[in-house]
Amino acid sequence: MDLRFTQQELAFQQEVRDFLNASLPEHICAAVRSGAELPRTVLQEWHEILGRKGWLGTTWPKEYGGPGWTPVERYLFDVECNRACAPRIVPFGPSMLGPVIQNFGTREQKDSILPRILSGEDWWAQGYSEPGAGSDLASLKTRAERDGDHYVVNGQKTWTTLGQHANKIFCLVRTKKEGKPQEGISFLMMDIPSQGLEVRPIRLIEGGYEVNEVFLDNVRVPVSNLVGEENKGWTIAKFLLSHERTNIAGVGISMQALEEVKSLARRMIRKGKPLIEDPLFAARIARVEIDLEAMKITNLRMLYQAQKQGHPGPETSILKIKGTQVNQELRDLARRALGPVAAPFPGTITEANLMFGPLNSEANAATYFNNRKTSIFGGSNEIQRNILTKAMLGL
Amino acid sequence: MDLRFTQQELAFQQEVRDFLNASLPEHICAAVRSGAELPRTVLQEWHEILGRKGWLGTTWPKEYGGPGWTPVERYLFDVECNRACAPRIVPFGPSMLGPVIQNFGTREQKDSILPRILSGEDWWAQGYSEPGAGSDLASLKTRAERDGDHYVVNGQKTWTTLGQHANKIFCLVRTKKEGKPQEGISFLMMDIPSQGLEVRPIRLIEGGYEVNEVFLDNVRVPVSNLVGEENKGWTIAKFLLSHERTNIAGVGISMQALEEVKSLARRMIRKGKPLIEDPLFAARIARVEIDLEAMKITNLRMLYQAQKQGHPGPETSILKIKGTQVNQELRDLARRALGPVAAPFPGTITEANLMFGPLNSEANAATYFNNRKTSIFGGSNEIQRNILTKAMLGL
Amino acid sequence: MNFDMTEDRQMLSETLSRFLADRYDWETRNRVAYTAPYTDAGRWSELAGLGIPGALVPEEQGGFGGTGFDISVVFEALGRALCPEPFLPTLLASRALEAVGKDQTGLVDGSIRYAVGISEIDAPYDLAGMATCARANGAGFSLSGRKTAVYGAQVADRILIAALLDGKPAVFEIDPRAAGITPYGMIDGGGAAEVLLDGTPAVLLARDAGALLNSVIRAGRLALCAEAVGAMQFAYELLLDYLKTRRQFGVAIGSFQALQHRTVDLLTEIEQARSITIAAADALDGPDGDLKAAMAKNLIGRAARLVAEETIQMSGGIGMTWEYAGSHYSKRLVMIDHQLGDTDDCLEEVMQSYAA
Amino acid sequence: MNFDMTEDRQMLSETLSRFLADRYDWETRNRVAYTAPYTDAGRWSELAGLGIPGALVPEEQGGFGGTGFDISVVFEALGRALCPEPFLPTLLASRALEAVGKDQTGLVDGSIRYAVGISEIDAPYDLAGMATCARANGAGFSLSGRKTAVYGAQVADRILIAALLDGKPAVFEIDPRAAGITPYGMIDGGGAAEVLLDGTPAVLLARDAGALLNSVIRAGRLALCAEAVGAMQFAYELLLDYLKTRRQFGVAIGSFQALQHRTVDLLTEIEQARSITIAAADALDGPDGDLKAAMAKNLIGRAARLVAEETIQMSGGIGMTWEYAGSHYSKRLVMIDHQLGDTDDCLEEVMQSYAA
Repeated sequence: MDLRFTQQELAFQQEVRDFLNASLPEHICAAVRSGAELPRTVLQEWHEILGRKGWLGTTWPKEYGGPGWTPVERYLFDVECNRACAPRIVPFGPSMLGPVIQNFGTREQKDSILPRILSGEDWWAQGYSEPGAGSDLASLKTRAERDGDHYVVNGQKTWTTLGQHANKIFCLVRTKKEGKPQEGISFLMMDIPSQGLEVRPIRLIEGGYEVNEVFLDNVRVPVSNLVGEENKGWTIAKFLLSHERTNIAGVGISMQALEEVKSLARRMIRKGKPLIEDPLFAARIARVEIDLEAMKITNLRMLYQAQKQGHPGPETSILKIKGTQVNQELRDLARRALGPVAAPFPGTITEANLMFGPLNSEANAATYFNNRKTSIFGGSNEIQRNILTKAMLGL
Repeated sequence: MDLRFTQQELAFQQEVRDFLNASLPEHICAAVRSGAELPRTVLQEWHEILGRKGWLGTTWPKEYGGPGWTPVERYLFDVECNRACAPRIVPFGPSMLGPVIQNFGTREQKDSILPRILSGEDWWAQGYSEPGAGSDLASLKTRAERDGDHYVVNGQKTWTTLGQHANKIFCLVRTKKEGKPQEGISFLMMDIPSQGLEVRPIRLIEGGYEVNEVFLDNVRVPVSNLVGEENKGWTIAKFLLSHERTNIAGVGISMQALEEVKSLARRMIRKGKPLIEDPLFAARIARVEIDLEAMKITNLRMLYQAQKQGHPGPETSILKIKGTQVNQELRDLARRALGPVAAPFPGTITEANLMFGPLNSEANAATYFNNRKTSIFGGSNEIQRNILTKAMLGL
Repeated sequence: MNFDMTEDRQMLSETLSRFLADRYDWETRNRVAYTAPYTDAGRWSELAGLGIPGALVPEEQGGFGGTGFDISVVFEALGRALCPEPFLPTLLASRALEAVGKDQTGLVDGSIRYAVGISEIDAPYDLAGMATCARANGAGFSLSGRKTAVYGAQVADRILIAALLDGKPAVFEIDPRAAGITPYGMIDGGGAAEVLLDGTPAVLLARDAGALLNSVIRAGRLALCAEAVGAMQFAYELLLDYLKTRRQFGVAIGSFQALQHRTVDLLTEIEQARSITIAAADALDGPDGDLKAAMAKNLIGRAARLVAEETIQMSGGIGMTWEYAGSHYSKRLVMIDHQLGDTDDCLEEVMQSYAA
Repeated sequence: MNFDMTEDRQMLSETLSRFLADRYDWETRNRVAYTAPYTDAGRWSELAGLGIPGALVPEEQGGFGGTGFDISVVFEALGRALCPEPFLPTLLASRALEAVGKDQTGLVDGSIRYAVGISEIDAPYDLAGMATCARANGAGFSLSGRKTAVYGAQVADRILIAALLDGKPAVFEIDPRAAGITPYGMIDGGGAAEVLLDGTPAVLLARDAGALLNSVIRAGRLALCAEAVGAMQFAYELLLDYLKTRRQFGVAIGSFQALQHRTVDLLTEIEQARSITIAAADALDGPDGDLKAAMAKNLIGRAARLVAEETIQMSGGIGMTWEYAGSHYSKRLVMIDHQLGDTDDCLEEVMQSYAA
């Protein structure tokens, strides 16, 4: 039993820190720290910085131009980036499509698609969920019918994160109606724009736009855009589900959020004393800090298991559940700490910095509301509990 | 909207208080307050005191010798008794069988059974649950087969509260195998002792004995002991389930428990100050006090509805759920307040009063464990949630 | 004991609910809630015409209500419709004006809008930490300091300000045009402003006004609790509807027992919230008024957050969208805790009653 | 990074578990747990022969362990079997003796039993509130005061006592025969005693022993956490078995989704408890030792209560019975919070680290 990282891992951690110190622009940090939505330009700039360093495809083996990191190195990279307030890598190209192409793509697909992901040239979106099929992918209805060298695609996708910025999208579509619902699903790539494809933003609870609906009306897609075999898309979907879960707990994000809460609670005054000295508020912080401290170890234990077994097990669903609980609790505290100062709708204060600038916390309530998504999207916590029931309890 | 009781109700409340002042013996109070199991003699003594006053059959109309109280009066009586640390009335005769006989019994049954309940002469037990059918009464297996003027009963009952003290028991038994499981159940009364009937105590988690198994091996029961029609026992079971729920929340018991917790927290010292001044402990008390304060009103609101409608609705399940939560939380606090002093197994301290006498709280841990039953027995909180789902959500 | 509403209050409730349904549809609500000046002048007048501000004012002051149950009936209906009109500042002002015996004709007929500034950034919930202070200034006074999140101040004709005078809290009236007003919309809808006072001329309404301000605050807390009860009830009904109609894995998601039991727990907490609000309304101007209001605001803070978060979660992605009414109910339910004393603050007030 | 046990510790764990399975069956356990003197002398010797006390003692002191992970391996196995033998006092004593460099041969070979008295009724978890005090008495010292819930004191050959000397906590050794010992069984099994000191002669082991006592307490906390992890894991397995086999309404009750999701939440908390215990074991004698032990004991207090209560609830009536092993696990899991600092106390220690 040894919780220390190896010398090599520590050296790697230092290398990441040095890189972030040198290469993460201050204006990007500041944008992340503000809690506001990040414009495409900021995300793109960061992608390109990582791309130049060769660190955008964090899970990619060296043969495809990736860094060839171990799971622990990926974990360290993720945590350090979060702690440094780097933007999260938009995962659809680098972390999702990349590995799919590497494992299921043709030679031509590998050659044409992978380099453009690594360079940050292509911005991919994901078309999985549908209005009638959120967590229940087997029931999806978007259909692709063969017409010569093309598929003709009709249907609707939803919850397409940052789709408004994308020039490419990969979708799960139904190519066969008969048989079990999981059979007859295929994995198809499309261009944006395409004739008949329309991306409409969905406004979220706090007022921001980060997810979209995608309408598909007789969109013609070359058959060469199929990944893997026709009707075998379910295999790819399952591969993705179990593929990249090293950062599923969001430990680094929560560590950063905890620091922000503490810092806020030291500055806010209640009854003549810093809020952090209020025993009920301090108790709230302490409880979540303890949960986070435990979760760090839980995360490392599962990483260690995954490294030994070669793949993460269903128990990583625990990380999703607890990770979102800890994160949401921290967002709750940041909002709560502000008291009445949390009230303003971001952007409606006309005299900038006069009012809430010094507290630098205008977005805390919005962030709290926005982060309610984390326990819903990407497989809701209820779905995670179902997975765990099935896999670990044998029920 | 008016939360005040009527003049008449207040006068009634005063009458109950006066009665309790005058007639509840100090040694009985003390026994209740100690938290220890009450011996049969104590319960019997209290039953007889109430019987003499005519207040044992609290739900009984005057025509059967009851006090003819309104639901509000019954509520006030229950709360005052709890507050005064009177023993709870063992309900199986006075609150359960009595109303059943009044509604479903023959003239002969009314004449022979009711007076002996009111006088405290008969001590009834209930045989509902079976090892394979706890909350799921429809699946019960104990069978009664007709043989001339008798039924011959075979099977096993369990969770028979205070059955070790009883001289009578009423049971649900299966008299027909065909048809729906709810059909074919009958309501049968038996004597204790009877040939072939054995009562075996079950030891509970904290070490006490208050429930029993009842084994029935060819017990012969006269057909005249059937209540209502053969195969119509389900109707009686449902009647009982919805009959007496005015005190289901245990408001008086929780009010008393709250006072005890506060008093304990004033006497226990932590870090040089009374425990009640520890902000985390005080916060625990305050939260449950607020919940109890709300529950008092919730209880009155439902009482008011029941009085208007003539019967309580399924929403009273809320009282069971919240009532047990509040009660269990208070028991948790009483145990918690003691710190290491909670450790001893009641009865194992040989030098009486030397150690824990002054704190008068030796049984607090045992009471906490024992009270975990309240959310399980009498229709578990899960069953209550199912009832509410069905009745109020229409799901 | 009687848990039925009086006929008068029942009529008031129905009148207000009908008006909100007819004249304050969801589109109107969202426009007003999220667009400056966060009130609709025409509908405000209509509401005044229906007597809604008047229901918050006692008869002796020109109204026809003003008791705890009048307040709770009005705010429960407002909460159910998630109405963003600034009735909370109206109520706060009315309580203050009542205490000093000032004429409330303009408040009752809706022609004069009031706001009340009590909170400060570093003393949001306690009078003792207040830094804004008054200085005698010839015939009148001048105020200096900053009041934060002053609800309705963006459209107020007059603002009542709590400020220290000789070390004790006092209440003043100012003309907003003489102060620095920075208006903004609130994340859950409706408007507020920061009020900057820098030698702002003021009229003294009440000296040594600790008790007066407590009476203002506890009435405000009651109103917020009642508003939350109305909003929770509606959010719960929306959720039920969603559970019954939304299908997943081939069945209505309401058939999943895990969701059923969580829904029952919401129902339980909503009923408890309703009960404690009744207790606070009943006790409003009695000896337990402050205590019961603090109890109610604490329970509401816990219940409303639970209802807000669980209805989002159980409504899946839909609950996260602006388009779905439920998301706005969730926002309001959470943000109510940021007004006039939060869960912890109110709990601490209850804990203080334990001090021997 | 390596989360595998060393081969030595794995062997220790297996040896102990096998012994407990073979020689400490459930009937034996219940007899020893609930019958004075709450230890089985023969089996205690056998356990000593297996080297269990020795695993808690560093090599320099005659043992072959004594690190955080040695402690956690031993107590997790004890917890899994719910073994009531007094290893906690053995550990506490060993930490104290180690600090003062005293010979531990008798402790390691099981021939001398120790107990440690720190808690008092009015100062159960804090050294500062201690009232027991020492008076110099010619060559030696005499102690007066009362120590409460001294685990294992009912069979101890020697008792170490924390008492004030010149206003600072110090550690003494006494002969139990010279003190008033009132032994009793504990509600969750095992024995303890009240120790009454009235001029009891004592040998001084350490002056100014605040740091020493903290080291004793944090090792004890770690042991209790590990014990709880073992007990939670077994209680969870019992529950799973129950959910799979018990039928209601015609199906296994484990098919009810509400119970499934609650069971997953238990699993989550147990894994978290295991993790924080690993963190505390790792940190035991480092700079964060006290903090991590307090964190662990807080999380364990929350998780263990949840597991205890939920396993009772989900096992229905069976979980309430003495006959069912699960009920004894629930009792132990709840009562661990009453030893060496409870949930709130440990949380407050973590909160103190926030003071600027």
